[in-house]
Amino acid sequence: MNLYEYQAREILRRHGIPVPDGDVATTPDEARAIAQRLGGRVVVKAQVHAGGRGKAGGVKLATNPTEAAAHARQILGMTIKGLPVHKVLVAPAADIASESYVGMIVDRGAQRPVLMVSAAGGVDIEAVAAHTPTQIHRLAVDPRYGLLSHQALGLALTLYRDVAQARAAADIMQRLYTAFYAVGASLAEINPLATTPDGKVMALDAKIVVDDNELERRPEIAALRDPEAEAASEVAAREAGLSFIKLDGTVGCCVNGAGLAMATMDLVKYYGGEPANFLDIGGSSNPQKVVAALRIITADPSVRAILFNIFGGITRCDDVANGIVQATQQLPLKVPMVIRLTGTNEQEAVAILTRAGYTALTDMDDAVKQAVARARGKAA
Amino acid sequence: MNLYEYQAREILRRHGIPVPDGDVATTPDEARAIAQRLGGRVVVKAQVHAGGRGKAGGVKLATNPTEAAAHARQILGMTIKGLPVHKVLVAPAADIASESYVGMIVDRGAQRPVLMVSAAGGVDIEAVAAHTPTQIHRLAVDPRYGLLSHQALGLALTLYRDVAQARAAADIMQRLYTAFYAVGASLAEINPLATTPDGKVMALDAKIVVDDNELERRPEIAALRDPEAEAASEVAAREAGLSFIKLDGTVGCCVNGAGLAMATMDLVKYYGGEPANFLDIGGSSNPQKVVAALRIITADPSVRAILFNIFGGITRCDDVANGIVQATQQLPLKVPMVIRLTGTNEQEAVAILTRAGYTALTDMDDAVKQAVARARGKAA
Amino acid sequence: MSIFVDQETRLLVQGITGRDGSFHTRQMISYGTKLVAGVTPGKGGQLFDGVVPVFDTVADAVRETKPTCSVIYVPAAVAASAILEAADAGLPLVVCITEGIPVLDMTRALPFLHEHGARLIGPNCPGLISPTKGKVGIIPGNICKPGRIGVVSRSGTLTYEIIHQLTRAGHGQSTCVGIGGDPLIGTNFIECLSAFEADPDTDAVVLIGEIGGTDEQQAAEFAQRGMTKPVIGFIAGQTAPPGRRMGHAGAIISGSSGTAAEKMAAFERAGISVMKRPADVVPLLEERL
Amino acid sequence: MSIFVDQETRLLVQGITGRDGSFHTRQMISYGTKLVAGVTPGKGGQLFDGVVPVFDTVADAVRETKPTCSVIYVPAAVAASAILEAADAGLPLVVCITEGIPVLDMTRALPFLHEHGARLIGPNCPGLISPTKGKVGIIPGNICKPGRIGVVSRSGTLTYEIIHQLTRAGHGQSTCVGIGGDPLIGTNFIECLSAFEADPDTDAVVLIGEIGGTDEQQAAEFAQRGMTKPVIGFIAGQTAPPGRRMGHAGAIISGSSGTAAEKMAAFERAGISVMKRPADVVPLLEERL
Repeated sequence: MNLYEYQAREILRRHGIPVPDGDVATTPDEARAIAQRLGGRVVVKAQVHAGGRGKAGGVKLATNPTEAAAHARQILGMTIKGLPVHKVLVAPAADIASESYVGMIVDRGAQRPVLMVSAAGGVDIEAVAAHTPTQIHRLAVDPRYGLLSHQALGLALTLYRDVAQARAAADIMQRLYTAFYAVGASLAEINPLATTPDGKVMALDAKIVVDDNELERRPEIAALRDPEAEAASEVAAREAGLSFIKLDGTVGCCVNGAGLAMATMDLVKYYGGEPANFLDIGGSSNPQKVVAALRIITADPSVRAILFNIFGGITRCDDVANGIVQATQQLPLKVPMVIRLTGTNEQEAVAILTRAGYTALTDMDDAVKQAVARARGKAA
Repeated sequence: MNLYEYQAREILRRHGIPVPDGDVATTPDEARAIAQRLGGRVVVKAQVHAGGRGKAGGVKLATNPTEAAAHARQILGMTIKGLPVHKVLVAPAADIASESYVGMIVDRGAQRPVLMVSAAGGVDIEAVAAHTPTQIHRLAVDPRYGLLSHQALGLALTLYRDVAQARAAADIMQRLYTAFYAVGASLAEINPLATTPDGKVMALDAKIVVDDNELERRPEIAALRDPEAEAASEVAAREAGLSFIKLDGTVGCCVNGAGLAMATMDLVKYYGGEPANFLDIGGSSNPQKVVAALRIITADPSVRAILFNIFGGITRCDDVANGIVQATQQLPLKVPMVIRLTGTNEQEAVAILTRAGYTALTDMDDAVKQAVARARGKAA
Repeated sequence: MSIFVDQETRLLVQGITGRDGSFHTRQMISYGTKLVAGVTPGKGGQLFDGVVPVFDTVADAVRETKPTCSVIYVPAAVAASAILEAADAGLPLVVCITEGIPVLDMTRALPFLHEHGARLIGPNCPGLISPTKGKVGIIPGNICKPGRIGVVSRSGTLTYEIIHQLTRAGHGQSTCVGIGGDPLIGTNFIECLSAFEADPDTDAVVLIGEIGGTDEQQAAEFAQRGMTKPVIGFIAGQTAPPGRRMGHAGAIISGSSGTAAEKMAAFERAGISVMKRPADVVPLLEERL
Repeated sequence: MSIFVDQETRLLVQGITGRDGSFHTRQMISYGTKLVAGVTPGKGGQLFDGVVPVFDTVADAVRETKPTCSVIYVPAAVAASAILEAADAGLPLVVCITEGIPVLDMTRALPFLHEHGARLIGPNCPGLISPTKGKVGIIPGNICKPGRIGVVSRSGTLTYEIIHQLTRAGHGQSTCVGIGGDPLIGTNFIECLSAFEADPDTDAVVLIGEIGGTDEQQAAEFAQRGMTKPVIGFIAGQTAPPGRRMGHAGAIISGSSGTAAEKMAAFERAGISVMKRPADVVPLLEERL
């Protein structure tokens, strides 16, 4: 789950990392009031889960509260990379003497959290990584010991020659490490980590992505989720316990298992079609999940055919067949449906579907070919 | 540093360990008010750094606020094992279904924190350890991983057959482990860990000893120190940066280094005398420390002779000699003094002392023999 | 022979009385796996289905029944703890089926396993099966048949699909291992390839990967320099969009890295036969045998 | 020969520009120790006394000057961190003079040292000296002379007292090691006894213990079964009251355990000659040589 900048900086602040003052506004009037309180020049920043908001005009400098309100009005009406802006952060426009980058991720290869720092901050770190990788210093942290003081200071000394600034940055890195584990992050970035002309070190912008698997035990983090930032179909899928991603094609897919779901999409493409979605109903045989899945798929107007691909293992094919029958009673279908079922209780499933007037296939390739053809408007 | 029960239970409570309600009182009226607020029967407990306060009459049950005030009046006037009682804890008199013991120490052999639990709680755990050691289960915790859930549950299942109670106790153990590191403890005990008739598990009495070396970085714990609980001479010594322990003899000792200080006391005894104290002036040559040391030693009316034993290494003998001369100018001595100095700048030291009218010896045995004789009133 | 699990495996089930644990325990027993004990705290002393002794702790179960392998079916919130408990009790092989374990829990569990000399398979995996010898996990026994093909995979039902195709064409399996779909897992492709290479009863290996990470690329390098046996590979997620998690926590393309195209190219370079679709497995395998 | 430190030792000083660090660095240099580098963050690039290069980090110092041993003179609050830094940079021998390190810091530092294969001497110790070969720490060089007696001790000035008595009587030392007065230390009596036993240039060992813990009792057992060389022992604190910390954090009698009487009895049983007072060291040693 992505956090907004204003949420991420609040988490850093609670962990003792210096962050400039500022607050979030949902209306121009709120933005004006915040700018009034802060005094001086402020920056108005779109809160949106997309990079490049500066280039898109989502970050503006204001010299007074009225200008801040005007900028807020404009930005709150924007859509950046398809995402509407509902909130802006209003913060003092800091004078900056230098900008560095500090980030943490979990590295799959090292199987450890890795701290990355670069003196080339304030810019896209992936570009730095691609073009001048030697400008990034990396340290895999042993989680049994945590980020040790001397390790943090060693990295900080690659950013700052001044030892007081290096110690301040090292302290921020240790706090960032603590925050990373405390919120269950999979990514936490401070970019830029800035120094002010008087030598203070602070986090000017922050990004945190939380591991979805952490949310159940961290209700205070889960509560930060903004349903408006997601497609309605994905919110509905998550609430139904389904794994769903909207795509641009015409073949709606309903599969059990993530790997098989991806392979099904790939096979749709292989046979000349385009998948309309990724959808994994998981290992459960609960008919309600099938109902929810069908509701989400059929809500997409570009879907021209529906493809079920079920390999029964734990999931029993007869349960899925019952789910399909129930679901189609509740939601009469306007597009053709192709069903492939094999494995546990396959025969019972075929019987159930036949009774309800559906044909069931057992071969994956046959089913995908047929679904692609139906989506093009051809008969079975 | 020992914490009082009321301080220890507050630390446990802050770490989420269930502790009965209650508060501390310094007057009978305060005790009455607390009893009033709690309602029902209460227990009034002397807050004092001594075991066996129950046997000494320092723990009393009261059925109403008036009785609580009467008990408080009586206990606040008591002296238990030489320690005056200045505070009482007033807490609800809990009904108890079972009593266990849970404690943590740092084990020198294992070089790790060790958790000890016993179903034989509510009694002196050292007696259990001495007579029925198999009733105590011990686990050395790997501090790289902390106390793991299954380890805590495994220990808890030795205390409780009921799995809900065992889980509650395991949770308490994990919180106790966290508290142990958070306050810098060298010992933390819950005795008894009690179950109530309705099955709740809670810490009824607690003891925490904090490592003195932790106090500098934990001012909030250092602030819990009660100077009234210590001998005035020991408070003065600590404030002067000296390591001092009052004993019962007549030869006041002033030594540099803890090992040499112990060996000096031992040699006093070997030659038939009794040391009046342990005193280590440490590695510094600061004359003010010598002044403070002499002030503390001479304040003890049972001191009949003063013995300096200095082995110059980092400590320079001439600095100590200057300190002795300064100190005796400020504090004219009423008892004889024997000085032994050897090592770094020994000759300069002897010259300084000779000029001031003192004799300096270089052999430890000679000096101790002479000090013992002087303490008996014999001439040098 | 087979890898990791065989007829000598003495199995312990953690979470034996739970909904999933009890269902799959019955499946494993009926498949013929030697199931020696179960663990559910608070149910120590009971008999599961009147047959399998249940203990409060893994340590108790180990002391009484000497299992050689544990399989874990407990909720995600306590699964990392169950893994640690198994390793702490000295089990050399721990198979964790549970999905949804926080990655940071695994950063702490993996060094513990390593220090205790325990191999973890999973988490978020279907377990493994050595047909007719033993089944540890949830791979349906009825789609497998004994034989000389090794299967190793990051996914669940996709693996069943491919095993099913192999079995239908008469190619039995030595062992099928699901290594799990999470970013941090206990046993990777290379360790499985290496075990299959050393297994005299495996003739070829089918490797089923997916988008995300670089495990398949590293496996390809290993196959090229360390294996004499043919390897047939598949990568799921050729049509997956970047930056989106495709169900599995580990199946996510970051920037241009971890794509199916990149992985399939690495396979080609390493001499691994690349399936374009699951149905290619049998013809490609028959070419190489 | 000698143990742990000799003329090949290349020494690094952590905290070289501090009050204690600079004083003792000069002492060590003037004793003839090969001092190759110092570390003080922020002072990298300077020369200490115009001679010794100073670095910001131990890693930098190791890269440039290849030290084989580090000695630490930094405040207690950062001393555990300095120990970890030295071990992390690959130093095989770390000597920590600093007193007052919290015990819980050591519970975390000791496994780190162990994993990095580093030996720690101390903390809260005077360090060690191999007379005329090298001095690491604060033991005054002028009281020592080269010879064939090993000295190992938990204390500081008491050790000097006994070395002084040995030197005065003409008994030089192979190495004198102060292992430290804290409850958790990096190198214990047994490891030193074992090193002295293996050192062909040590004929006998003087062991100076004190109240608290069971290290001396274990050392006695080891001496009995593992040593051929004579051992002379002393225990400070015969008159110490129970329950009070006698200066050293480790010198505390808990209940009836850790008393001088108990330790002296263990020595007697193990055939260690027991001094009643420091002045006994020379006559007892001469009896055994």
